[in-house]
Amino acid sequence: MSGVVELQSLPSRPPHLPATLELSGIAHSFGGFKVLSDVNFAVPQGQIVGLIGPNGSGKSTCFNIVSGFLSPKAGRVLLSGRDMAADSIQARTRQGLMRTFQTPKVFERMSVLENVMVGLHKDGRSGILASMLRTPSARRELDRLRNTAEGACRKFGLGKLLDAQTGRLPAGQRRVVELARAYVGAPRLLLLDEPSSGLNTEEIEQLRGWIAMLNSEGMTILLVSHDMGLMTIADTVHALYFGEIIASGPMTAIQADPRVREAYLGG
Amino acid sequence: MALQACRSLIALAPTALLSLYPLPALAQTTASREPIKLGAVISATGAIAGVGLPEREGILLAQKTLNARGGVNGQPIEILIEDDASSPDVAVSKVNALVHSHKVKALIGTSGIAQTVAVGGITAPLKLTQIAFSGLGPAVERERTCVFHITPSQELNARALLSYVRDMKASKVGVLHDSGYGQVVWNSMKDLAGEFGVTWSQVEKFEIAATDLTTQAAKVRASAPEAVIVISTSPMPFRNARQVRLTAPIISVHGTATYDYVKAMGDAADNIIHAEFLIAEDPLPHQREFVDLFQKEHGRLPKHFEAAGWDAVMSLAQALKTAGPDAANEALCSAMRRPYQGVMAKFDFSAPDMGGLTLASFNYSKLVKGKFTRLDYSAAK
Amino acid sequence: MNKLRRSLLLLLLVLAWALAPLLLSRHLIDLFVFAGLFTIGGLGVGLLLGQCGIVNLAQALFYGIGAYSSAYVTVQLGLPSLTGFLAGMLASALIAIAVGWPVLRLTGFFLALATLALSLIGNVLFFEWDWLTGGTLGIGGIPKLSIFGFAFDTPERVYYLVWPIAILVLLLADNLVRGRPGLAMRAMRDAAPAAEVLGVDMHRLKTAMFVICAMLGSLAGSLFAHYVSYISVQSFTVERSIAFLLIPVVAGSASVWGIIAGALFVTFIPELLSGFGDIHQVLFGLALVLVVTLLPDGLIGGADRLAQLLKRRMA
Amino acid sequence: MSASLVMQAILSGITNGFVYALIGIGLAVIFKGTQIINAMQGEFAVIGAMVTVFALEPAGLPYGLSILLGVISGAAAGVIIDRLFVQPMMRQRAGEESFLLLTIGLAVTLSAAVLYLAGRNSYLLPSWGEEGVIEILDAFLQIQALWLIGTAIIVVVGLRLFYGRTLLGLSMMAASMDPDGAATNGINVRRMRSLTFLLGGTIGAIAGILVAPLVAVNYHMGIALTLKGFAAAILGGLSNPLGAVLGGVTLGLLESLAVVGFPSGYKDVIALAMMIVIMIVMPNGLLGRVGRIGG
Repeated sequence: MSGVVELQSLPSRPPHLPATLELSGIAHSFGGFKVLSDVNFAVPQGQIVGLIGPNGSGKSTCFNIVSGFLSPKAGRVLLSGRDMAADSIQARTRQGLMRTFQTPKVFERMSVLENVMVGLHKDGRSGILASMLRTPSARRELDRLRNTAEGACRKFGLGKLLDAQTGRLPAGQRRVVELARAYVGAPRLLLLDEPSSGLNTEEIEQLRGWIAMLNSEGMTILLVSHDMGLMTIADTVHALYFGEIIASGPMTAIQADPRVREAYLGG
Repeated sequence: MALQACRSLIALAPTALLSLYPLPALAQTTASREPIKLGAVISATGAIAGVGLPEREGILLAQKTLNARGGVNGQPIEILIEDDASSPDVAVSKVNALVHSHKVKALIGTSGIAQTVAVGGITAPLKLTQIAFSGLGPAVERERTCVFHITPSQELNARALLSYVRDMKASKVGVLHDSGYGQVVWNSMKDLAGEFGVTWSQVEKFEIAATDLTTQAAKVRASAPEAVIVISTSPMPFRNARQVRLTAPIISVHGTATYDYVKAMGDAADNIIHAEFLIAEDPLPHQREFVDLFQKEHGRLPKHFEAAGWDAVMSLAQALKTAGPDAANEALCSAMRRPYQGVMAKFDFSAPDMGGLTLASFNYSKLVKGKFTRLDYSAAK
Repeated sequence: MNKLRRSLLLLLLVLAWALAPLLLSRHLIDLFVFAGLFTIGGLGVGLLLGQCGIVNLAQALFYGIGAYSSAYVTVQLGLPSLTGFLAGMLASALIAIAVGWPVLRLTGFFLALATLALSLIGNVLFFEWDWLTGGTLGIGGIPKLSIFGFAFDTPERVYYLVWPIAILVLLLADNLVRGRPGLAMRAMRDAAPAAEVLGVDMHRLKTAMFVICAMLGSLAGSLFAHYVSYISVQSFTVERSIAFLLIPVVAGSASVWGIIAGALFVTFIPELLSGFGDIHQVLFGLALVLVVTLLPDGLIGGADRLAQLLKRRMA
Repeated sequence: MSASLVMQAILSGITNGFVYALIGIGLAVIFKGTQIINAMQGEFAVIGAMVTVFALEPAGLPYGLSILLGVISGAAAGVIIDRLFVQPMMRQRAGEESFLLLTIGLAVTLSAAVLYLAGRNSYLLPSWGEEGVIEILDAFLQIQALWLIGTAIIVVVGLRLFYGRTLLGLSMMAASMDPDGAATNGINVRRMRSLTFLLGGTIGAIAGILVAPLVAVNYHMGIALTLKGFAAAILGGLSNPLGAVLGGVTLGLLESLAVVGFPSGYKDVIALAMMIVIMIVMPNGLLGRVGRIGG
């Protein structure tokens, strides 16, 4: 894992504290069908927390509620102690929240470098007029964004693909692009949605390393996956089954839990 | 950037090359002598193609007939006909090409008021003779003394209708008009009520493309008019008026007096009265030759738009005979300025409205089973 | 070496452009002027389509607002022509904000049809408000554009005015597309949820671009009014909106400089096809359908592919 | 304002409403089956009506056969367009806007083709039953309008049964909603799409043939029909053919009642502005909820 060393040598990043996340009493339903009922859990500062469960158990809904794509029918989501109910998706981003998607949502008709540059959008200022006129400050800012993004790309082993069109990359590499794009914005809480789906074992191994790195760089991480192997990276794991948390604890304990075994095997 | 610009150029190269070829000449020449080139711009497609297409037929028949009879002092004429797709900007572009690239001696057209006003901006400064199919339009046209008009001005149209209404002793008049041509005529008509001793019982406007106006027609009917004036470029108001049993006589302007409109009106066409020009079923003596020629050529009867195309060419030919084929623009233009007995009517191109039509120029017809029958009525006292 | 060749090519292009009016017939210059106008108006539609993924079928509305503003201000009020340009662009921008803010909440087909409806509404209002627009009769006698006493009264002069303006707005647009907002736009076009997560304020950005598009349309409309010196409703129909949309479609919507190719296509091709007589509209329609089906990246994309193919052949 | 005037407005509103509805139903069917908004739905109507007109008059066929030919030509046009243009673009995974541009391009082309072949005249077809009008409260309804309304209702009921009760209908829905899933279940997705276009073309042609005795058809009426039909479908909720009827009648009534009270030049402005507002405020249309549950 040569990436570790490089990652730590990334040029001057503003120091920041990892965030905490707390879900209390979250409930949601679609057209009368209950998807989540009274879900409570917390992601402590600087930790990696996993969320597992079979298909349809409510993982994605939970994720969409935290990231602001859905608003819950009941309950509160607190980011570092602050209620986010009224915040838009972008407002959550400004507060340091970032997510990835189950099927990576890369900007297909843009280059890899440009994809990662968009990750820095929120740190930029230059508006439409300044960009049209290419004012010195807009130019400087763009150069800065490009350099930072290029650095991030190299950390994730994308150095040779900077100008490649992202839509033409294989699934595994798209996921890396998405990860680099999330990383470059230096979030305080990172939500990873099924990051290992579509990856081969070698790529999953690499992914594990990166998740560990991101965590060590000061990101609190909430990880959703049904990949038990990947989940061993989490400090704590919550098992979701039909909208309820049926078990919590370290992955080894969860795997041994009879209710979880039943949920997965006895289905 | 440079690269992209180059790429654009590569993509365009075929277009650019092709565009350097001159426009194809649309008319064939029959005589051996160098023909006199004339230009024509009509609306063969688009909203007013119903007017432009018959005009084109009249122009072509006139060209053929004229050249067969020896042309202008033995010299044939060649008319380059272009379509402006009923759009003023296309008309401007086509006229620019005809005038500046093809050096035409005179211009025939355009079909619509807007197009005529637009291209007048090109022909007027050059004093190029233009014979427009539209009537005299906005104030600016009064100064364009080389733009002659084959059809009546909107005010004259309005007077022709109101004369009939007055003489049939109707005083309460309902109006149905569209927002395009109808609005233009209505603007000239609305202030004439007092002069003709009528009152407007209900005036209803509708969009040009409207497909149903039964409610508007019902509104007019509810005002109990003694006569209804319909001004439109669509057959729908006539049909809808009949559908809601609007029984008052319907009087309409010459624009809808064509067989195509009558066909589209279906059985609603019966009894509609038009203040128009050429009743080919029963032509006036000076119209007979044209009607016979047209019928021989196309196997059907012409209306006044075909006649207008013919008259435009023939009046121009007469002026060319007088002024000579190489006359300067101004000379040809002044040769035009005199009375001319056309098929459609008797014109006086020296009149202040550059057309010289009067109330006496109108013939009144009533539709009976899809045929126009002459009414024994004249608006001129 | 390559750079030298490129600069040389560019120089040649500029030279060809500068000399063209001396060699071409008046009619062709006239068409080139229209192509320039369509480049300016089409660029707005192209930025929305290519960078933001928005189908805008309302450009004729803003083209009309610009034209009528210029006509009204110069003919009725007798004010200098620059006032007309500014009034048109200001009115267009305000209307674009007022209409765009709610309408741009829609996406895809629905947004496209909403803009089509706007174009139709605009056309009806142009008809109805004949005190302002002259209705079917239109407004004539619009003075030729004159700047510091220099009158742009021949097609050649307007040619030398319109194209520099077109190149200028293309340059500005090119800068914009390469800048930070450009990245955000394309991100929003490719994967809206991801762009939102990354902090792109999509609704604001879309509205801003809609305003820019409207102002470009208005600018083109004002230039048009002064050039033809006569305008009427027939020039601002839905067909004109469709023609504006076709410019980036034909060119390959994501290409900024390709707009020139698109504008030349919609100006010259119908002119060439009209030689085929009444069937020319069918041919034009078919040409468009074929471009959409066979060349998803437009003429520019097609030319690129051809160039690559040739390169491979040669190698 | 008299009672008979209001009655007339209501009768015309309903008649027009069902015209919009029939176009809207076709749009909804194609949207349901392919997720494409077909900007040339009105063109199907023009094709159907024009073929019937020409089969009837120059060709001299009996009316019934002419109608059949008209309907078949609409259906054929649907399939041809699917095979020739839609399928290749589906294979390229073209986006929404590409399909919109395609159908707009096709609308332009077909309208020009009709102009070239049939000329610029407007054509009327004879009424289906006896000519004439029914008088209600001194207001009038054409008998042909009853045929139109009746047929629209039959089409809606038929579609509901087709999508809800038949295997083919269910397969068509499945192919559209989840193409990959449907394909794994042995449904020929491409065939279903062709069938959807066939159905859309058929309904469009029927609409045109029914309208032609009321409104003279011409080459350029397609786009206007499409737009009103779209407004109807949007109003009712695109996912439900019944919605198009409700939307169409609402739109028709609103337009004609607006004429009673307002200057009638603003009729289209009112209708179109309402369409935009409904799209923004009620994205699922008046029947949105029902549509979602009822499928």
